[in-house]
Amino acid sequence: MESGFYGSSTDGSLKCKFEESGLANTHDIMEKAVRWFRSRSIFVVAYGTGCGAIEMPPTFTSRYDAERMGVVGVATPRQADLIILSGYLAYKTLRRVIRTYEQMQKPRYIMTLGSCPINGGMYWDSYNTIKKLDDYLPIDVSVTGCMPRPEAVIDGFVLLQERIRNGEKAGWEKYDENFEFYKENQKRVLGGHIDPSYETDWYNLKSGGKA
Amino acid sequence: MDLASKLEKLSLQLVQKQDYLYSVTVGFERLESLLLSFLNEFGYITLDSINCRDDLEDGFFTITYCLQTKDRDHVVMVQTKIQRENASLPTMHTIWPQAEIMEREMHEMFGVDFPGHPTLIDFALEYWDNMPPLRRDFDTLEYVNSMNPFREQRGDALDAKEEMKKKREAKKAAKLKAQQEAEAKAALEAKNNPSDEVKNEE
Amino acid sequence: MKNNLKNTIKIFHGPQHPGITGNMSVELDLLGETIKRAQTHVGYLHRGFEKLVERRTVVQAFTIVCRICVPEPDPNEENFARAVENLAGLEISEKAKYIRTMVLEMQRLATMFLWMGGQAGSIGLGLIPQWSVCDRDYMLDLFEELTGGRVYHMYAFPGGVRRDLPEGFLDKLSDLLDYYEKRIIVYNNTFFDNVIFKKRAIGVGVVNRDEVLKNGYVGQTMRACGIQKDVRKDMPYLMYDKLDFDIPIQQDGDVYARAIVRRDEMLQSIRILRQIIKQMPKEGDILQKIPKHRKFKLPADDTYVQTESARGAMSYYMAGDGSEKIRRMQVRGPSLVHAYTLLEKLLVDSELADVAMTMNSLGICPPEIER
Amino acid sequence: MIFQIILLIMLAYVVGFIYFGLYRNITARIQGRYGPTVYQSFYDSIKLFSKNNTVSYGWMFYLGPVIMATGAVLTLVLVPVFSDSDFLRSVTSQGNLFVLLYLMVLGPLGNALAVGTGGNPFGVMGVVRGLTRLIGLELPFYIAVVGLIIAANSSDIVHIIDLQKTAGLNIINHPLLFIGAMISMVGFFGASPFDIPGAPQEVYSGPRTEFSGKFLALLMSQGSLFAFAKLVLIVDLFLGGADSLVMLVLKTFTIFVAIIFIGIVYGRYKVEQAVDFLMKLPTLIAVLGLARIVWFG
Amino acid sequence: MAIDVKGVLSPLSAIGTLFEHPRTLTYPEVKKDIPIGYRGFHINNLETCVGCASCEEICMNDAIDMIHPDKEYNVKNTSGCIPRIDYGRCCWCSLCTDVCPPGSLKLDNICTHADCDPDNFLYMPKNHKNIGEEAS
Repeated sequence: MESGFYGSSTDGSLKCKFEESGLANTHDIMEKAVRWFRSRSIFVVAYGTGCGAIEMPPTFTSRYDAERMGVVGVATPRQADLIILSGYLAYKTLRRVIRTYEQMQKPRYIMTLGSCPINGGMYWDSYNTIKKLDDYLPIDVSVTGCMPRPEAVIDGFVLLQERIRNGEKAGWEKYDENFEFYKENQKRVLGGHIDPSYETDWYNLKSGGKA
Repeated sequence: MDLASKLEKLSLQLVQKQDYLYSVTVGFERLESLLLSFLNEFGYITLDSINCRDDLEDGFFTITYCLQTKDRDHVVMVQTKIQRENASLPTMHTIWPQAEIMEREMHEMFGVDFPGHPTLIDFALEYWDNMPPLRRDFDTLEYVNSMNPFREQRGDALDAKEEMKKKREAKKAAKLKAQQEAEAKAALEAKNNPSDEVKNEE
Repeated sequence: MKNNLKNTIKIFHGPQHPGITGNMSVELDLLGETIKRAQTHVGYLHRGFEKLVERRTVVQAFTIVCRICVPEPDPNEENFARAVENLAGLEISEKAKYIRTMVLEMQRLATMFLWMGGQAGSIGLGLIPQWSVCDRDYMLDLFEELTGGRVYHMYAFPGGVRRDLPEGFLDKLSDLLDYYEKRIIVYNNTFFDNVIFKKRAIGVGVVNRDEVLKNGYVGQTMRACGIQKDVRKDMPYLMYDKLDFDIPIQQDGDVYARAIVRRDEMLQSIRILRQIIKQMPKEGDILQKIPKHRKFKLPADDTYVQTESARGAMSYYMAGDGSEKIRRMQVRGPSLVHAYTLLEKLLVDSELADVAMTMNSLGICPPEIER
Repeated sequence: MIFQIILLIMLAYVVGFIYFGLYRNITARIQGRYGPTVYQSFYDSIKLFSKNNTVSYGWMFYLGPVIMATGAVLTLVLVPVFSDSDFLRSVTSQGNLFVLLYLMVLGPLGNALAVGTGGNPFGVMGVVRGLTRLIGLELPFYIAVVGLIIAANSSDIVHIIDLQKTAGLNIINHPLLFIGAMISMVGFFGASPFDIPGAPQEVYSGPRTEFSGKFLALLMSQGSLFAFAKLVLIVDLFLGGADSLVMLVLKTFTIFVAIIFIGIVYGRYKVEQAVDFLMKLPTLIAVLGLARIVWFG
Repeated sequence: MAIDVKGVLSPLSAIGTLFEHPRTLTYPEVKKDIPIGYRGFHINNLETCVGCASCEEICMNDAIDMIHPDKEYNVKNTSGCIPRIDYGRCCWCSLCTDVCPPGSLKLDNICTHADCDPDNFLYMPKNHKNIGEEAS
């Protein structure tokens, strides 16, 4: 195949790695190559679930420029590989996030920003936020901070790329394996209303009073 | 101030709280008419906010309407008290459109009813079936503990006060022990070579 | 009204949508691309701040309030600090007042740069967000040095500020202001004069002037309709009565007028900051002696404070009850009315393409609507 | 023959993607950042080909990207790449400008059918926007092409290229036609101010909203193929074609950079504004150019 | 049809920045020096920490636990405990460092930590005296 083309990539790490490991099996090489491409091209849907939304613009624009690592923002979850949950999740948001996550195509990854999704953060006693996100969705990378600096976010990207490249077990595999566990937790906290229901007829309530 | 004399005619007292802040307290039954006269006669055309304070101990809500004139150079708080049980207020959304959303929020957060309000629906919460959360008798920590587990790794945390006491006692015990030991040692030494003692005595 | 909606399709614009300012959603009924009805939904960011504050002492609660509005935390801190000072009867020193004024104006500039990115991004002008967010970052670097925090500063403490100015800080700020003045000319060329922006923005989202005061619209929405009102002038706080600045206005009340008002306000902020740099006292306490954590008690009284944030007047109502905890703190930001009463009205009969632009131009900040 | 076509497609694929990479890089430089590597688009497309795809709306949905790719490949094959060589001569001589103009619309139509079965309102909205915009885009471009056909007295691209060798480049002879065609070319490339169908702030990704994985990769690849074909077409029509790879790259790149620059400094029109603009200014310019040819030769 | 000539031409001035040097901080390679006063991760000088739990008390996030250290660093430590911080709770408000009576607890200017396991965010403050020093 286009080996020269692989070698001419900026860091050339793939070629070196091939030589180092001396893999004879083509299948392994292909798999490794695919993993490498996956790590070099991460489409992000940045869901501003919390304060972290404020550090997304600096990360993706010219000061920190995540695009040079192949991390690009896209608009729809269908095209995305990674969803960034930037901060605490209200119950109402969690419903949408679960739906967004399930719309993404495998392989898919989750990265959380801030201390709130880890153990409640500063909203640990709030009645409307969830405290342990990994009970409801599988987290691949957590970045702590309040808010994490763009540097920390980029550290998260680097860690994620490393994990993809090394073929470590990703969150979506855990989600598939322990689907019952996650669904049970989601049901427990969201009370069965997991998909956002659009039943409430907002307008008739309004026009019923006015028109 | 001009407003003060106008309010005096209605036998209400205007209190200056800060440089640009005045307040007037009114009984619930006169609230609606007073707000209307604030709007139509005194020129307070802007409703800045409506807010509710839960005075649980006394059993009522304190409702504050913050009003501004078109000069926007001071704020007048019109305050009234309503019963906590089955709280109900007249809706102002026909006079001030923005009151609709403020009242919707207050309905959700405090359970205050607004008869005639067209959209008393969810504001921020979704499928909420508990007590309105901003009431003071709603215990948010208890609610959180019933809904969400926290991480378990922190079980090894110690109570510092207990530890301090323990350490102090241990220290005391150690000191006592050391003292006893020293005494015992001294006694032992004294037994072993009494000649020294004799010498010292000399 | 029902017949109008017979052939409409219903879409949710948000909460995960590049064209929405933060995590909220607008439910739209579309006929083709024309919006027939709009309904705002919030609650995706509700944390119950007003409840959390009740559980904390004054000193502890001070750290949480800046999270109320993510793009511009400082007016919240200022409001909280001033409300506590009003209740507890604290008087702060002149230097602390100057520093707080400076922080507020710096924050205003930073927020305006972020807004500019959003506004340009909403018409697909990807160049401006790339530039302006970076320019905002330079201001955040200064904040790092001054307050120790990049986004959340937790700096204005009841009784003053938490840290003194670092050495050479004012010079750095002055240099940055020079740079900003140059940049604003560049933005003028590339963004405010841009033919596409004019074409898209003029005549879109026109706010009816008669409704403004009565419905409680504030900030640039009000000033773009020709009403020259600003909390900094009308109810001056901190050092604003000693500083010389203008309140820029426009008459048209559309998106473009609001953009121009914001641009002029940036220039005014730079002007204010230059005066502060000149007048900043060398000596002085920065923090009043305040009681400790558990002993800081508020009297049973209430107060209402207002600060001009970068998007309009932001008000806090605060009541104490003689204990060390706050009885009630209510936040009334500019976004609440803008996102509901105004946005729902403006979007009707406009087009889907205008939604993002209108939202950005009204300065809607979801976390502040629902707290 | 087949070998030549495959070679051509590979060339277009590589050059198209590198151009797309350069597009991202130049944009990034103007925006004050480094941007991704030039090969980033390859990484993206290979990654997308390796992704799962669980979205299904029936076979018509999958056929959309295929029809688009077919349109792109056919366009590419029918455009003469090198003016002097015999390379692909026999294919290109069978197609003339009319076939090309038809093929350039095939893709969007196929896409419309596919997205329609998807049922995503944003996708449908994006397609409607795209087709509306197409009306505006085609008008000045077609007028310019008709002008060239009248001037060359032939609808054969090869003939038009050959004619330019003796009579001088069309960009100098017919500058008005060139301006009209270029403005609509900006739209064909999906650059601002005509990037309406996939405006993320309005309709997510527009027609691509529901596509993911392999089909998105196919859409991306056909986009780069098509971009290359369109660049070559413009070079053939107005810059006298290219006789070597160097000249080809040089000429197409010049056009490409001009399009990037326009795309980066302007915002996005609304769809009616775009059609309104395209119907007025570029059409007017192209009509003037046409009138000049008709009356003054 | 009036054409806004200035509006058409003046945005083109942006192209001039094509040859300017990018403003990007290429982060993993080039690190921005974060000022000393930045509120980053905690450090604790164990030689002076007295284990008074003031930090635990003031923390509104309930983020600080007092636990026994691996060995005794300070004989004057009244409780024999040192603070450990849960970075799933901390908000870096620096109230704990403000109240620390011996001033042993401080905030470093190191502030990035990403981990794949959400259980790994219990943080023992590094034991060194001054900000910017390497841990001893």
